[in-house]
Amino acid sequence: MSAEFNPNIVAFLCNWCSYAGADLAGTSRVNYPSNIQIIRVMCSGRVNPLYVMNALQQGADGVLVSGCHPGDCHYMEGNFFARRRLGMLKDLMEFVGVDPKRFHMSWVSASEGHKWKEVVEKTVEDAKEAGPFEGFRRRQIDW
Amino acid sequence: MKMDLEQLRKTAAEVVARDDVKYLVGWKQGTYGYRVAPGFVEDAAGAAELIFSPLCTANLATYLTLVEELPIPRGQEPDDRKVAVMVKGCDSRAVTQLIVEKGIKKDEVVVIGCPCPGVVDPNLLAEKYPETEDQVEMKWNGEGFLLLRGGEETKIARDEVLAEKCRLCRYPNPVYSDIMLGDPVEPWETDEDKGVEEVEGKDVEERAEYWAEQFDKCVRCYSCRNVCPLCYCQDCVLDRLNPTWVNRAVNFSENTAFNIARAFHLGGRCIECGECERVCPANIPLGKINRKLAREVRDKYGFEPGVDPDAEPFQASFKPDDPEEFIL
Amino acid sequence: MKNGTNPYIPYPATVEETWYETGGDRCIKTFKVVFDDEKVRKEWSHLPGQCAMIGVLGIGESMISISCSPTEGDFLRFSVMRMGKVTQALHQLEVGDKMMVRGPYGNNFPVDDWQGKKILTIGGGVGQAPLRPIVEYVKANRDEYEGLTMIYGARTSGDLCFKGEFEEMSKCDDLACHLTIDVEEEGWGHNVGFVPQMLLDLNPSPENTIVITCGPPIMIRFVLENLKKLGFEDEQIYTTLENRMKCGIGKCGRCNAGNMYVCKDGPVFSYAVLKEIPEAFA
Amino acid sequence: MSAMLLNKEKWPEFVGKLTGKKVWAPQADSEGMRFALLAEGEAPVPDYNNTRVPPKGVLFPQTETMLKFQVKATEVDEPELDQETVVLGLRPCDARAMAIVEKLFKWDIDDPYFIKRRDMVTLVGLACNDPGLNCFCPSVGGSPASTEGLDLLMVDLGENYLLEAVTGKGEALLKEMGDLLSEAGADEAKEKEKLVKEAEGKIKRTVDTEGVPEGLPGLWEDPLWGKVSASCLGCGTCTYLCPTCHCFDIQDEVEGFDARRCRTWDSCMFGEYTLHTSGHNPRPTRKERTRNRINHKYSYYVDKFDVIACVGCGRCSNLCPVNIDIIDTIRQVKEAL
Repeated sequence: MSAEFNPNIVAFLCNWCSYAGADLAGTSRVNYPSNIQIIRVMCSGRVNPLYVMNALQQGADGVLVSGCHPGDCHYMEGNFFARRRLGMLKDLMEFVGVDPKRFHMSWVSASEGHKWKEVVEKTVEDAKEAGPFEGFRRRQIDW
Repeated sequence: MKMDLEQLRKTAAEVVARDDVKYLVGWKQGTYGYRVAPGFVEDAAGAAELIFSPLCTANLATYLTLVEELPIPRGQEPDDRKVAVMVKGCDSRAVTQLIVEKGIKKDEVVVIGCPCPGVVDPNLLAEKYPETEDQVEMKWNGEGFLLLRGGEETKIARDEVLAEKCRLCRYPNPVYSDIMLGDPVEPWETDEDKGVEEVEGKDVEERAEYWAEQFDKCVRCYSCRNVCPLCYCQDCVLDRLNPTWVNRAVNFSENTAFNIARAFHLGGRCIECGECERVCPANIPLGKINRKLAREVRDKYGFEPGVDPDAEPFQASFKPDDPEEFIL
Repeated sequence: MKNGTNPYIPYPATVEETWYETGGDRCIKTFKVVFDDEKVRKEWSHLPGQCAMIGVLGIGESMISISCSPTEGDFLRFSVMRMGKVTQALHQLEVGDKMMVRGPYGNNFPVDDWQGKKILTIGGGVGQAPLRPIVEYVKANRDEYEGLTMIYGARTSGDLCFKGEFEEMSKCDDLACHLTIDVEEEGWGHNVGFVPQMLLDLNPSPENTIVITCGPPIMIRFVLENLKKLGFEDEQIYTTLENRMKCGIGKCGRCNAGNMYVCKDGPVFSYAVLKEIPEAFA
Repeated sequence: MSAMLLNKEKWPEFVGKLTGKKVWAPQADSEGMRFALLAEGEAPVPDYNNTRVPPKGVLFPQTETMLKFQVKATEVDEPELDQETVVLGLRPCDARAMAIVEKLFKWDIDDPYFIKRRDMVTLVGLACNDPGLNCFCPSVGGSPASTEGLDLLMVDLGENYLLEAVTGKGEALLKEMGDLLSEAGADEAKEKEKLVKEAEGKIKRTVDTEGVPEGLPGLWEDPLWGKVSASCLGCGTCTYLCPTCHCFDIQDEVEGFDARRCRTWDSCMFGEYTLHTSGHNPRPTRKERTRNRINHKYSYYVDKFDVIACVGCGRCSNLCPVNIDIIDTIRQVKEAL
């Protein structure tokens, strides 16, 4: 590939920590890759695995879910549920042949602008390594 | 082990004769060949048709939640009588899990447990001993099976036709029952789960290719979902059109999304009865996905569904020290 | 449309006028639309009782009854209740927006056979929409029919459709319009009570009369009972059925009631036919 | 019509001569047989009982694009269907099913997609020498060597295939083959007759449909429907795998700015099939749905098109996970009459 592959990353960020963290990264002028499309959700526990699958189906090369650190959840325990469910989803997707580099989860608090940068960099780098997602993307071959 | 049919039929007749029992779901002889059909018994005559044999693969617990609830006409009382169901070891875990999830209440069912020395895989059996239109009888015979057809007796070795789920079975005896029939069977040494390991042994691309081939065959008849005793949502998210999570189109993309979503919704709930795999008209090895997930849940979270009726549902609970090494 | 062209192709039509008939969560909005293509407009011909598939590209289509009579002009009217995905999208259309229309589908009221007869329509709620074309048709061809009586009821006065049109009707002596609502309201000058009861109170004579009824199933059931009490024959009673539909041309299979496809053999059925179909009132 | 012989060794050549056409043939996949498009140079010998999924998808694909358009546009495009297609080695029951379904798709208003596909397809059937366990085609008006719906019938005579053209299309295909074929004689015709007789003799399960179409409406409230449907799971196996089931759903799908309107197979066994938006369902339970399925095949279709919409392929009996056996169901209906 001559031109560098620029992956599409869809990120589901919790309203209270990670979204604020990403915001802080912006206001503090931290440079991080622009491949990421942020979707704000109220809590990482609200992220339905179907969201992740739909993102991949509709053209994402990687998905990131980020929430508050354990114990910091605005809704007390939403991120604990998220951790359990999405951990299971990760295992499942790996088993059916989705590169584990395409799906990440992170804890980023509202004050961790720099951690956000690292998380994004890691996610983008991994997605680049995995290449364009061709798996079960909604292809238009039979349209 | 000897399953005494007399005892089974007598117990069934007693149960259906009770005032607080609506009907009993058991197994009865199918219309031909190796088929066994679910039998809905309301009286002693029906109870006399019940059987329990190595051909009774179906998990009848699914009928506890399958019945449509219609509005009760004005002036009529709801029928609160219990439903009796006959269960094998694996099926009883489905009942337990349903109780855990409050899908059913303990006092809505009468569970008749049948210790099970393992059932056959009808496909394997038909491959080796072609099916004919004659009805057959099958029995457990020491370590193996005995096939009675048209006056002929055939001895079949256990390993030859035993269903895969039974080779991996760790709960041959019902874990939950109101009435227990016969003596418990001795649990056997379980094999390694070769099916899952084989897929795990592939690298990511090979796995993707393997499942692509499998999911491509899916015709989306939803029999895997409907037969599953634990898929009992009134309004399945995979059926919804507003919003549409999974398109109706049948292609590899939507089939994969459907199958992953189905498997995920059974994460920490699947009790490995193998029904989805048995009913699939496209022979997709769904059991492998379910068992893989069940194994992850067991190994990583120390949770096993359908064993303890007082447990918390897996996906609706958490432990502060759940593994999180995958989190950045 | 005609054979030879693809019947599944919808044609764009522009919304010329639109207004709300009723309010609330399940509000009813009426659209007056005109086909963009001159040729389609010319070829289109429908009769009272027929339906059309209308929708929005990318969302889907729904079978909606055409609520205007061909005598009214070169346009179509649809009254749509906001219920599901498609009707929600339709409700977002405003004047100038495009709606996709194909049809007309189904059979029609046998208006020619009814010449020289008295027409009685009994409607409830949004069930008045398929009855409106027959009312308008009879109004436009007054000489050919003996007269028209309309009974129309809804839960509240706010749930009545086509309110503006009834005033004018009651002024003519061969047209009668009887309105009713379920519960008493302040300033309501008409009847209060259920439609079937009102039918009994009016006590119309069955002689030389055709009855067309449409509304909620429970209303239809009691209206039919009461019509029998009044001495109406099965052949004099007509109603329209509805079912889930996808294709509109008798292929997709889902709209069958017994051996009848509602989209092809219906939606208009006489009670004489209907009572032979066990599934009709399911 | 002319009858020709094809030596089995020349089968690959026969298939090879069909270049330029899409060729569907039964192929083995990881579990059993299914109809699939042949890749160039492949010529598997059709040696099978029957496929799990019927070849109805050749004319009526499980998912078919009806219209293509852009989101927010008003112009629609139709997909192009113009490639000649050959289906090799389908069973007479499945071909007969296509002829039966064609009646509906040609009824009153033509269904353009089905008709176009039908016009461009040549159906080359393979008579059954060894019917399966649940085959009961003679009971519903078929036969192991029925030519209804077929353009060309092949009969496996051991070393050779006997090819009998049924329609002009079949004749044309035979002509294309030129000297690959040799003229068949009276011996072969006799041999064929013998094989068909034998095959019919091998069919063990039968149903008696006499009086069933007329009698079914009278059994509307019969307790047999409750009994038959009690164990039904409400899945779509019986209908999706039925060669005559033709119900479909139409949905719009959007991908970015591209969108399509597509139709997919649907099943009357799903609750959602008849569900009104209001939440009312005219067929609320599995009992009504099962009753509708049997009535549609054995009564409504007979009323409309004068033929039973069941060809006796036995797939629904074979693959129903809970042993709802159509042969047994019709037997029960017959008893209740």
